[in-house]
Amino acid sequence: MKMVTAIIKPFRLDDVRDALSEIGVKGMTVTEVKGFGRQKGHTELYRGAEYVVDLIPKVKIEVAVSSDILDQVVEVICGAARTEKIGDGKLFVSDLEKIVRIRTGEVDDDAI
Amino acid sequence: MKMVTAIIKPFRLDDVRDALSEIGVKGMTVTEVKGFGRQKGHTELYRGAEYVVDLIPKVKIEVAVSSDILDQVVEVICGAARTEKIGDGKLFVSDLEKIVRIRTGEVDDDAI
Amino acid sequence: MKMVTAIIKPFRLDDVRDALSEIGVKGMTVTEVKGFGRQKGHTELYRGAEYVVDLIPKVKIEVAVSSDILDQVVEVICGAARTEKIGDGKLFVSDLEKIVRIRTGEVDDDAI
Amino acid sequence: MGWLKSAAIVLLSLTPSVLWAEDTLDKGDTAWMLTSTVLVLFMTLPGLALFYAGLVRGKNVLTVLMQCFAIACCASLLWVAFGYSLALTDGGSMNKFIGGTADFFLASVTQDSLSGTYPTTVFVMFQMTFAIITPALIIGGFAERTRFSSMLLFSMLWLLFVYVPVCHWVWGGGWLADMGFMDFAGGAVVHINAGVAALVAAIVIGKRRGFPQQAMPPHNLTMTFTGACMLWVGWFGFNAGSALAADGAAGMAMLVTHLGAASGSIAWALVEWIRHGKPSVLGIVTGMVAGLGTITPASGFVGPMGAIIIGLSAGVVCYFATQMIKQRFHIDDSLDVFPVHGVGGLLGTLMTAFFASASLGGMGLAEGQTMGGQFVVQVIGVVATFVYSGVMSYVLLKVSGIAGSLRMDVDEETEGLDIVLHDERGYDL
Amino acid sequence: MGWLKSAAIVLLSLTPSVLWAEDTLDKGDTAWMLTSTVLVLFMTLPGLALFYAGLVRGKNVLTVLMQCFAIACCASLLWVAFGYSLALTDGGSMNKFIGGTADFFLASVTQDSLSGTYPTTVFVMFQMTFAIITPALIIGGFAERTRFSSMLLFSMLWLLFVYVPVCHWVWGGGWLADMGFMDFAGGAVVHINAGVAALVAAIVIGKRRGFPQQAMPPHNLTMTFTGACMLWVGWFGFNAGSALAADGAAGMAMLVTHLGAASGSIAWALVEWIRHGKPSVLGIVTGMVAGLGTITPASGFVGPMGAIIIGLSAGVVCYFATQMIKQRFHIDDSLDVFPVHGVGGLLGTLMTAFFASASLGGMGLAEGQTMGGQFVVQVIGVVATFVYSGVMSYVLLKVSGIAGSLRMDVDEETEGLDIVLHDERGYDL
Amino acid sequence: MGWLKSAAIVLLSLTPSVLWAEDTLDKGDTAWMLTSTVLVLFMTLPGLALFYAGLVRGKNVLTVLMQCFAIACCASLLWVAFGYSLALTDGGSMNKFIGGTADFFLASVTQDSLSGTYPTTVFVMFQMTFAIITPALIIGGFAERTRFSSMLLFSMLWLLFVYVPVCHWVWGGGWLADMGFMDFAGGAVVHINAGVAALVAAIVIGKRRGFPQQAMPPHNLTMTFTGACMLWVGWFGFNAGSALAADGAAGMAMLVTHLGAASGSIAWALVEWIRHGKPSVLGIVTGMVAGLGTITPASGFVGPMGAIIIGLSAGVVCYFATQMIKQRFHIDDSLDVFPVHGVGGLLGTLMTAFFASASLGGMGLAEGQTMGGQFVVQVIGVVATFVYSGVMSYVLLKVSGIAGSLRMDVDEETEGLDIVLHDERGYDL
Ligand SMILES: Nc1ncnc2c1ncn2[C@@H]1O[C@H](COP(=O)(O)OP(=O)(O)O)[C@@H](O)[C@H]1O
Ligand SMILES: Nc1ncnc2c1ncn2[C@@H]1O[C@H](COP(=O)(O)OP(=O)(O)O)[C@@H](O)[C@H]1O
Ligand SMILES: Nc1ncnc2c1ncn2[C@@H]1O[C@H](COP(=O)(O)OP(=O)(O)O)[C@@H](O)[C@H]1O
Repeated sequence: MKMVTAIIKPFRLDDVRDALSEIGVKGMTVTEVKGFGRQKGHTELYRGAEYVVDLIPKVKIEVAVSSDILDQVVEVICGAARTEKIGDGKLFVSDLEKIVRIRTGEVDDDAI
Repeated sequence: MKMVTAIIKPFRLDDVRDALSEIGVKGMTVTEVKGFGRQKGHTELYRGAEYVVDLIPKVKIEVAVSSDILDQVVEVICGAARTEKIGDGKLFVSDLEKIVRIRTGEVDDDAI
Repeated sequence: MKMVTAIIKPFRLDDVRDALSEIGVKGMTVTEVKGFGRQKGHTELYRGAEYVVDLIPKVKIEVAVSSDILDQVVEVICGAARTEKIGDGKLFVSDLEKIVRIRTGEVDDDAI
Repeated sequence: MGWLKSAAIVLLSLTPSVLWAEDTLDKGDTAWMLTSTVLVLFMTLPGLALFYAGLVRGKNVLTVLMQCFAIACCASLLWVAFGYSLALTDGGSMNKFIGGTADFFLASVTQDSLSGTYPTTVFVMFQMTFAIITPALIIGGFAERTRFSSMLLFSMLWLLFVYVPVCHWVWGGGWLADMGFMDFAGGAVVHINAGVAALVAAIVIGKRRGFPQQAMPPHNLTMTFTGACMLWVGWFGFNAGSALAADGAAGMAMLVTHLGAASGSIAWALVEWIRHGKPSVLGIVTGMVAGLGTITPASGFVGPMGAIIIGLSAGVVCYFATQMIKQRFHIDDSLDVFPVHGVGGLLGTLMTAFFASASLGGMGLAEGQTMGGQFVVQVIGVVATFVYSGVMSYVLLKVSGIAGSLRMDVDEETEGLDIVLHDERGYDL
Repeated sequence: MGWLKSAAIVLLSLTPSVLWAEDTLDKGDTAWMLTSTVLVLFMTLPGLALFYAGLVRGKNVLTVLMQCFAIACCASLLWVAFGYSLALTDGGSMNKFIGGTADFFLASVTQDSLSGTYPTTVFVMFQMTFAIITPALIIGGFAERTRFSSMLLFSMLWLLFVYVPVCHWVWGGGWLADMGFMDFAGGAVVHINAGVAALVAAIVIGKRRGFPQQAMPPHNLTMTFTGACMLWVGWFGFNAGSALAADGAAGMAMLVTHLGAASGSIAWALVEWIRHGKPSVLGIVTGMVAGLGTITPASGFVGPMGAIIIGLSAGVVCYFATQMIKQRFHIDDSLDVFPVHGVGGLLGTLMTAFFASASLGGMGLAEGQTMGGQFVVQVIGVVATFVYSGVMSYVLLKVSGIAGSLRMDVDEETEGLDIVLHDERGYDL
Repeated sequence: MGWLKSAAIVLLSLTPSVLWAEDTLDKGDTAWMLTSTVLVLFMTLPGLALFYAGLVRGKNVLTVLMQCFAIACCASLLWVAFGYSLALTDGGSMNKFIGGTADFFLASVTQDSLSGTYPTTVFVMFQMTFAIITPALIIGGFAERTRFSSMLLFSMLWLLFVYVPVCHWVWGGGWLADMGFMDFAGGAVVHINAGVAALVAAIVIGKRRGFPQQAMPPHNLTMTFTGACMLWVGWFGFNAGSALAADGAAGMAMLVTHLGAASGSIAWALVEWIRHGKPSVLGIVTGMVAGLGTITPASGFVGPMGAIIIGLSAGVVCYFATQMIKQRFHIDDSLDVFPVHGVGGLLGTLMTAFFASASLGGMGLAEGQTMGGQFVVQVIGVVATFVYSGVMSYVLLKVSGIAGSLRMDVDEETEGLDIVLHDERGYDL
């Protein structure tokens, strides 16, 4: 089982969720984060005091998947999140050793 | 060393924390997240404009543990978080290669 | 490739970011979290109702790095985040199997 | 509601043709009464609503706003339909207990009707704002756990069967007015009345899930602060408006009201500072409300030094009352309505007997009355209001609970009432 | 703006030396008009600004506040420079259509000038607050997507070329005043006028990206609630101030205004309760605004029972109008300005013909006028305002769009206008 | 505080029996003065408190609210005890410098005492609201780093030893009044006075940790906006109330106050637009406050066109003053009290010399006085206020720091003062 973690532009969240639903992935966890990278932030100005904001609002989605659909999931997320402008974000894949559904105690692939 | 990540219902946080304290786990990191899954969200209605909210407030807890108490920790978290209603959440276990306590520079099991 | 995750004191974020920039690490993702550990929280009091807050505001930074600069990154983060007072936080290293830059589809080290 | 004056008005209204013959409109008085009406409405909407709403958890903020607003709307119609007539017009042979029915739906009120020196429409409106805020005060007792529909039913029954009669007894020429009971702007009619009802409701409806082990910190103290300040400025309409004229009595009422608020604030903050080591924002504004509630019955009768003493007492006494209700009796009067308004109103009503005396800098007791004598009258008025409000509130709560439970389910309470009751969320920042 | 009175004032002002000879300052009236001016300004700043700003998404909150504020400032100067003179002074041979130019820059207004029983400076200020709120109301139609500079240009053109003439027709002795058109405090001049302009602007500027599929929930309903309550209390200045005196007419206007608000709220909430199973905070406060907008033209003419009927109608009719604009016509009038203010103003202006009649509890129609006759006059006034505002708003939008696009780019809209237009963020909690 | 009038009142009060013989209560004036008092209190609570609190970081929001509130309470008692008597009653042989002690604790004030045409209680209250807002303005200079207890001590000492004497010099018949110094509603007494004290305090207490490298953006501009609007509407009480009557002078004061605010806003926003490419919400509301501070001393003396010129100057001058203090001098006057209030008050006080002249549309200088002559008087008044406030503030800060440090520790500053000083948090959304 793998954990797919993607940092995306917030307004793409709905598209990504819909795309994942279409391929049958029905669960995910979403976190509001701030990203720092190549994408330029903006400047704020308060009574002449300038303030460069380079932490840009992003959304992190975490999807636990069974290994066999990993590639499809990665592809779908990237497709739905891509705007082709700087700051589209990153996707990370890491290994999961165990998954438990807390309600039932089911584990691993059954728990997804 | 393992990282145990659990997505739980927010109002169970105190119970989980207390349960972990009891078995001697005294550290964790908590994040407010939103979850999407089987559990139904709610509908909001503003002057007739309907808005289905299916991102449900959840809390993510991350606990780094040494491998030997992993099973106990998983059990305790699941026990304390379980309400047996849909949406109780998931628990993930992944491997940690290194842990550092920033203050002292201690590493791995000493750093937990 | 590795994922370096550090929980630090919020007011050290700028220092850490600057230190990372200096060694050429230009990307990271930041999340506001709350930490529970050895560090004491504070008490709040509302019309005589006392309320002990032991979830302390922390910042989580996540930096994906190629394995060769891992040690340097760990060192730099710890150095910049350290105040030598309780609550400086923890740093975790875990393995990443894949990284994708969503905009271009580049993968792994190219995607960082 | 200038005790003597309004009693006089009611008496006079029995034989209008003769006694009101020389009544004329005074535009200065009218201007001030119009303004005071605006100020007292402002106290409830948005003042009290914000004061209360900031104190609950974020998931219930809208419920509180909704309760205040819906009560204001329904109470307005009920007041025009029945309340005004029953509270403030002559009840004939029943006048000791209740007013008349002749002015149901304001039947005899025209644009030209006068009540003393200003239009009767303004009198109706000014008094309406008191009929709005009193039931709105009560909701603090059962916040965060009560069903909207049952709450609204209870509030309207309470307005009609508790507020209206007590208002008549004191300001409508009823038996307490006859006895010379002194309650300038509502220590008994408004504050004791609402405070006792809130206490009874808190007990009947029961504690919030998790009380008192689990912390339920205010979700937005800046909102509470804003509401508190609005209460302060609006209260000038409440008390100085109750002089029913733009004159020296109004001026003195404004001054003592202000001093009551300032002293109450300082006293509460000082007690906190001494007992806990730090004064708090919530503490100081609560002290202000206590000071204001306490000076209210006295505001047309006492002088500046009396006001300061009353205010300081309010801050200290209401502070300890709050601790006691919560920590000794474990009653979940969520927003401390009883210890602040009920106890404050009681304290102020009793202290009025002394500080109204010219010998203590007041405007003077009725001719021939002594402090002791007046104190007895004040005790009677307080006890009557306590008992009547307590018993009737209990009965009306039971009645309101018949159709549907007053109390939300545990799961609904956990989810938060804004979503459950109104399909809305307060914030989406 | 007491229809008969202000018509009278204008007529009289033609021959001041003779007819005003006995004019004297009444300090009670002056006190109330000063207060009313404060209240109406309070309606816009911060009332309307907060009401609107809470309804947009957090990334656009400052844009809304900025629009209201900048309009208030610019409109004030424009009013003093040209607006007042063109709207409310005698236009000589053109008087049917527009006022005169003699009072540009208040040329003849001194500290001692009187308008009836209070200073002309106060008349200028009181009327200015109406000239401020009317263009500010319009911005709700095109919120969250409009360029600041073009918006401001449009607003000022609109003030001069739409508000000022319509104001003159109705309150400045123009052709509608001559016909006996009844609009006490601005059903046509303010609410229909602004509502129609907002509708046209919403259509011309186009929908927000994502409307109507994507949800755009209010970011802060507590802010909207606060603003709504400020509108309510401020509206007493708007309507009761329009009596231009502290007298029985003001008292009755205050009473009916209040009842209109309360009834509108209850009606809207009830419709929601029946149709959706739950009443909502946004619903009840929207009903209040609808009730207030609807009672406005009638507020000096009808009695309490008429006000309740008008308010209840407002709640129901405006509710369904809101649904229709959004769901049937898919027009993105973002904050529902047309269905609430436009439709409300229309409804109230028409209902005035009936409920002003003494037979229905009103203050009476002009001598010799029948309900039917008055209804025809009201229809003419409504249609004239509709057509004039509609056509002119369209033209002025096109003119304002010439220099730069009225509409923000898609990317700017996505990022949020606060950052893009003002380099600021509303919250950094 | 109508310069001529209040000087007259003070003079007259020396021989009340004779000269006040024909004084009678005017209810219209009384109504307006009661209302004005409410408005000026509203400026501080919640107006100024919210305006300031929105500008600090979220972890310090309650500290600011607490400071404003606690100052208001303590200043009220201090005013009644000593301040009023020392500032506004006759000081006998010392009258050039300070008032008398006979009215300590309002010893001679009764319900029937009159000050001109309205009750003395109202005069005491109205003036008290000025004594509240002036020290509250100062806290903006040292926000986010100052210990509560020392701050409160300083504020009260400052009230007694700086505000009260300066108030006496200008409005209490002191030496500046004798010279014919013109300060209608507090350009020197309130704004210069507070501005200079804030500057001195900012320097003495030192910069916030991280200033100016680290950004400290406002945590809630919607709160600041709300407070700003409340200041605007409340300021009508401040300035038009200072006419001490509901008459043409009040009307003109209201008009010019409004135009000052609107012009100041537009000017500041335009400068930003030109220099930075974008106007901002914080900019436009700051311009408004600058415009209001600047028109204040002039508000009873100038005409509408003078007010516009004064307002526009205020926006431009205060903008550049703000830049200079921050960027050139690196002084951490956290909320820009000196450049906005100090510089604005200075500018307005000086400009009054010219625009008060009838030749420039003003109400006229004193008989026989020239613009040049008046300008010299104004300069003297300004310099005196500057020097006195500067020196005394420095001394009092040192005195206040003796008991405990004025300044918080670095760690406390980092954690946030709300938790450290008050055991509370502003938000828990
Ligand atoms: N090395 C990294 N580790 C973790 N997150 C990163 C890293 N680099 C970038 N990110 C995240 O990805 C987001 C987008 O990166 P950026 O460099 O701006 O553009 P792009 O994804 O188009 O290359 C950043 O805002 C940040 O949240
Ligand atoms: N595949 C997944 N990856 C990551 N998080 C998930 C996944 N599926 C569910 N979750 C998280 O678990 C929460 C609960 O899941 P849900 O399906 O609603 O109920 P249950 O846990 O009872 O099966 C979700 O709200 C989401 O936060
Ligand atoms: N076992 C753990 N798993 C995850 N996070 C932890 C763990 N222990 C501590 N933390 C995080 O590190 C932070 C600091 O830990 P703490 O024990 O207070 O001090 P120190 O880092 O100095 O030992 C905590 O607030 C928490 O966020």
